[in-house]
Amino acid sequence: MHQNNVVAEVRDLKVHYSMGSRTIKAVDGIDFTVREGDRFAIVGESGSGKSTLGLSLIRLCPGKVSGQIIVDGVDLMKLSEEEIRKFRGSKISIIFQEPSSALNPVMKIGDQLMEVFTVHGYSKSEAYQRSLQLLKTVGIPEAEKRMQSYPHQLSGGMKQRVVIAMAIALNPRLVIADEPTSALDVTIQAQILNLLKNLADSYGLSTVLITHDMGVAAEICNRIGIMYAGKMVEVGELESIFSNPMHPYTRALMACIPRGLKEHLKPLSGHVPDLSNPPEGCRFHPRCPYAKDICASVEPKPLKLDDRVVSCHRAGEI
Amino acid sequence: MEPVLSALKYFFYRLLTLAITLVGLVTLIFILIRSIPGDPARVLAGMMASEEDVNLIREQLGLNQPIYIQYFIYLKNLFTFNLGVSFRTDSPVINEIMARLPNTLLLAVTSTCLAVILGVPLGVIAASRKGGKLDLLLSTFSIAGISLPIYWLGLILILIFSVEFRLLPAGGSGTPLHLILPTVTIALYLMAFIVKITKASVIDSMEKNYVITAKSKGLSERTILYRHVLKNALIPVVTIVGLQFGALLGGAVITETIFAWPGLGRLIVDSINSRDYPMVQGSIFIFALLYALVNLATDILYTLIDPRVRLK
Amino acid sequence: MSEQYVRLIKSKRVQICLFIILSFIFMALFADLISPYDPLETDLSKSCKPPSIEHLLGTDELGRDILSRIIYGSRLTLTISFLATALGAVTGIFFGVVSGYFGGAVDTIIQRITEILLALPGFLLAIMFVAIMGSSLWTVIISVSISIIPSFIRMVRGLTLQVRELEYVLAAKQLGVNNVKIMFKHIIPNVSPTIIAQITLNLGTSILFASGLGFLGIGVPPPAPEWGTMLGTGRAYIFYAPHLIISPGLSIFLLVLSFNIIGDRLGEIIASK
Amino acid sequence: MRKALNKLAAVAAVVVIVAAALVFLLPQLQPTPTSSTTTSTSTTSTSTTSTTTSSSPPVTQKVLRIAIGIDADTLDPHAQTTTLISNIMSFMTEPLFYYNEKGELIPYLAESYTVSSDGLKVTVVLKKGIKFQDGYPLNATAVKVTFDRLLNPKVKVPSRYLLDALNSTDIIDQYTVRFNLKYPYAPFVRTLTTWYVISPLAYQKLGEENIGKTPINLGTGPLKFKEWVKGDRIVLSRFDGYWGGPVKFEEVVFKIVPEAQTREAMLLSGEVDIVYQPPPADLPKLNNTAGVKLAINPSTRVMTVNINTQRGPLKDVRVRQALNYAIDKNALIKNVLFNLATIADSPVYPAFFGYSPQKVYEYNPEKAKQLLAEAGYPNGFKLTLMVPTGRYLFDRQVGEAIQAYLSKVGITVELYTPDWPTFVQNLLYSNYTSAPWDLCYVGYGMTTPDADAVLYPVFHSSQWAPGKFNTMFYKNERVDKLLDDARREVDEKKRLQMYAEAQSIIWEECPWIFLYFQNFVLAHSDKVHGVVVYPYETFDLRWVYVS
Repeated sequence: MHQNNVVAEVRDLKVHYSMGSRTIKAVDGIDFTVREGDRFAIVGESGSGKSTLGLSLIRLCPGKVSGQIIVDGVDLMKLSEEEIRKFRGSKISIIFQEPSSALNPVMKIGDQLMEVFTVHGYSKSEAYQRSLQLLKTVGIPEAEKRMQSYPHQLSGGMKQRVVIAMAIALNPRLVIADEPTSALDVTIQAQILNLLKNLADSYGLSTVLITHDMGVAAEICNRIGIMYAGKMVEVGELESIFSNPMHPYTRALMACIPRGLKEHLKPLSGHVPDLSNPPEGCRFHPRCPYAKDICASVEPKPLKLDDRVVSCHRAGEI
Repeated sequence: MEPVLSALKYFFYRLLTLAITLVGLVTLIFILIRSIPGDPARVLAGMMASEEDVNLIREQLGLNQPIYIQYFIYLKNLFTFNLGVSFRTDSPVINEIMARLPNTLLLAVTSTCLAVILGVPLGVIAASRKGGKLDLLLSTFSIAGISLPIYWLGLILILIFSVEFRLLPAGGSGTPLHLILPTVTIALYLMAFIVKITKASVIDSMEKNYVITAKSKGLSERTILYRHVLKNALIPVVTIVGLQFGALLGGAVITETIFAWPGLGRLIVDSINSRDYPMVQGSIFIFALLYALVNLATDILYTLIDPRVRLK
Repeated sequence: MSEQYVRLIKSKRVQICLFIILSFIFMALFADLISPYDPLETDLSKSCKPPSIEHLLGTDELGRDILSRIIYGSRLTLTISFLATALGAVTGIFFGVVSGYFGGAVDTIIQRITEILLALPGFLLAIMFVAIMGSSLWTVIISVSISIIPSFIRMVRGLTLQVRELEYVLAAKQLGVNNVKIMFKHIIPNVSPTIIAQITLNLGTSILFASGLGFLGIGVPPPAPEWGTMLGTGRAYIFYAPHLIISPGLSIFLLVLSFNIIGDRLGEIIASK
Repeated sequence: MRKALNKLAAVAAVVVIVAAALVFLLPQLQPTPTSSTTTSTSTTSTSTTSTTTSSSPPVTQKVLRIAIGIDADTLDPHAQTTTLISNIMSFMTEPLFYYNEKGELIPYLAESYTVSSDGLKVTVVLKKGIKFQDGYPLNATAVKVTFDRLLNPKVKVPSRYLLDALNSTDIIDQYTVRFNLKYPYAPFVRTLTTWYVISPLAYQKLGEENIGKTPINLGTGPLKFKEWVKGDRIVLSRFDGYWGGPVKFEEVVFKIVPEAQTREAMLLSGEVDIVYQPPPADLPKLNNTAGVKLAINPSTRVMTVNINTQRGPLKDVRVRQALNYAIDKNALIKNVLFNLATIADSPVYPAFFGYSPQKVYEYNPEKAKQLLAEAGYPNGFKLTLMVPTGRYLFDRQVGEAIQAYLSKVGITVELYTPDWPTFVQNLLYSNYTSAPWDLCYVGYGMTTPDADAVLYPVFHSSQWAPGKFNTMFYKNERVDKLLDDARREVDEKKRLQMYAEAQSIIWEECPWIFLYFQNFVLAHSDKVHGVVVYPYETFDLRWVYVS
């Protein structure tokens, strides 16, 4: 638990975009902070708006974005298109889920990697050296040969390593990883997660890991935020949330993690709400076993409880 | 060694299918042309010629032999690339074709280049300014271009540039000036087509994930467009231009008729009208060969642009 | 399916084009009522007269009223393009599905035949075909449909290859559903939106091709008022009476443009689904 | 980073330049011996000893450029089938006699001729001192070699039927030759206007395979063969030793431009000096265009509608006469043919020997209906009219006009428009039952200036199709006898009476709808002087010069 300075702070972030006549409130007021060296997991079911959140941090998602995203003391929302471009890649970077479609199929791996350096002012030769070195760091064999090969000549895992290399190339202050391993088969997943962990440690990168898999979060993150229907229901230290989940939704999610073989899983009834008209009051109340009438009418305020922030009327009681 | 071997195997396979198609085509033409009424010997001898003269000519042309013998002789010659002698002019078919072929190729190449040089950039602009005024203008131009009948366009151009302003010759060949109107007529249709496909394919490529990755690396919109998107977007354009180039050779018949351009298309039409069997068969054979070569070239070009594609 | 067509009708451009097409169809249906003169009635003293009040579009080389010929011409052009496209589409779809679904020898044979048809320029085949059969309405229709068949075969074969691998087709096979039923009940309905877009585009190209034959003088036999033939004959008078080539060309252009815009828009909607 | 786009544009531009260069160079480099070997280097520098007559303006242009519509199939003087190319051949090789505008027979290479009393021997005396282009003197041997080649079955001579009567040729002395005929054939001497005399020396050097491709120094004409580029041009150069005195220009280039509009545009832009058959529709405009002169003459091509006289209602003379009354020939000529025709008052061309004018069937639809009623067809019947497309002047439009006129008298006509080879096949190779037509619009272009050349092959009952030219299947004993006798009759006055009677019977029985003689047009810039046009679709360049 190191208390050094804050790398990134998100205040009341809202992302709404319109689909036909309806407006989707994918992210509806979110606050969290990422400290130096933190590995902050954002966990939620699919459709909870977590990918939109990831993209909005680097201001790449379509739709109306409001609120504040402060990285290294600079609010990204106030930057012009020209300025934000300088930030992207150097101060903040992102790793996507689909390695196969994230790379340009008709361009050599080397060129795509060197591009990160050359765009930010490095000379060609220096970019080549650094890219070569990067491929080695992310564990890709025969780096020189790989520089000249094309994406389709690499395996899924190998490609994800290239994407990671690109993301950490300029030692950014914040790395966002949006479901980095879910597209890979299981054996490769572990390797990639390990790689992410080691890189984060050795380069002191603070990362935001977006995933739907509690296990992945537990594996490499120290802090965690649970997202539900566009809102952050519980944020805090991973160990304490895992040991004592306060928000009913977090508890339900915890129940879904297979601990041993004996226990059978308690499936969560109902399905994720429609983000274009979320339920009144607390958005989880229709599926919440502890719901009271207040939950159905009044939206719970985020409540600071020892090292945690919970948005639930009955936090602490249950 | 492995890629060379597979390339050779590929070429052999392509040549084999080409041979079968060509033989099929030549047989079809052989039957078609002979089932057209009208006797070549009589056409050659002229309406006022006597019956004996017509029979004499028929013998000289070898038309009195039974059909299947004529067919085998023709196939035998075809393998030695001997296309026989034209009924009408007594000179070898291959010379007549070689005298006309460059004109058709010249027209096809210049109009295709003009269409590509103008079409691709316009397509890219239309895509990058999607929804804007310029995009609307370019899209309507491209839809109108495709719907414009080539022969009407040709006439209108003649009406304006040869009749009213007498700037350009109405037809014929010889000086580069003669090339302008026919090339513009063909290029306009082709360019409209290219603008449409380029725009669609650029838009399609813009939505791909690698564009977002590029953005996340801090590249500007324009750099992404020219460095990443364009190369991907050109792949479908190459195939379509290749196909269109083949169709262009076919379309030459009309443009060459309007502009009196002494190309292969017109030669075939004249030969059909004068029942010059060897000439019709020979020129269509060369046409088909050219068409196959263009398709092969497009496939090879395809593999150059898109590394994922191997000659399989 | 219907939702796509609703979106199609909504776009303003499509509405204008539909209006143009419907007005041409109206002209074709009620030609006898609305056309000011009999299209075949000649009056040599009034040949090649420019547009005037009695003859809005002027008279042709034999003194016939061009407006009436355009109106009656729409009947010919529409019949030819609809019948030819239908004929071409049906044959093309049939061979496309068969060659895509069965594959193997059947597929290779059909592919070779398509290649032959593609290698031979459409117009040349038509010229020979008309020379054999003599020029008549049906020869034009058949020549035009032959020029459409290869593109249909190619397209439908491609689609069938994709659809054939989908689970529901494999499932139907396992259930012992016979091939014919699979092809016509499962595969074709699934690929039909793309086919319909292609058909609309082909209505346009078949008009261009049919009037192209007319232009070359091997279209519908005279004195039938077919737009392409009018354009072809008008060519000889281009220096002397340019108005002869304006109206037929414009009608062809408008009709083809309308079909293309609708086909294009439908294609966009299908692609964006 | 516009590199990708610039690279693309650069590559495309290079391709264009290479393609264009390659193509322009290719024909020149093309080593095609047959099609474009130039015989002598072009003489641009030599001084021109122009013999300008004092009154006419000085010659300012060395090369005469003429735009023509069709290319030659062959340049063999004896194998010609089109009047135009045969006309071009007449500048290189010349006949023994020719006929002037009034149809009189004028000695050309020959001095004089005598016909034996039994009509079987025609003796021709040649002019002296005439030299062929290769220096060989014009003598009896040259004439014998020429006519022996014409009779040689191995040589392709399409109009050999005109020499049906010739048996052999004898050399009497160096300048006299005698033609032995199988039977007395009065028009024989007139057929001598169509055969070009060739130099035995040049003929031997060229041999059969080259005579049609490069007829070098083959004739005695004012112009020598220089170059022939297939589909593009035929170039002839001046023969200084011409016996009629050298022409006033050094070279003439016949540019092959199939499209009439293009030929006209070339004339207006000054690209050519003379244009053969400009677009008919533009003649009114061309007539009053500054700097353009038109030479319009009737040609020997008689345009008619053949009637199948053995079929159904057409067997009846009254019906055939009704057809003649039903067509308004004046309106047809004025509005459809732009005055490019002269009404025919006989199947025989006015300038030909034996012509006898008849009373033209005036436009009288009422009389036509009355005749049809008399013949028992008050409400008409159905006919098929076969018309070629693109062969004769506005042929399709004339077909549609005839269809309209006949429908006005109750006869519904279906138009059948096959392309030329099918048309010829249907015309010449069907008998009167199998013919797919009842009426057929066709033109006969006769080259021999004698009534026999028109009347015998077309109206004699022995000449019924298939294979021969009586495609109306017309039969009249009196006409047959008249034509047979006239062929053998040596006394010209008697021949004239016979032909006159034959023409009046034919005119009465209407195996044709008699229409008109098509005009032949030559347009040239007013800078061109001395153009002579003959009423046989031919023109003469001997006195032409450009100032």
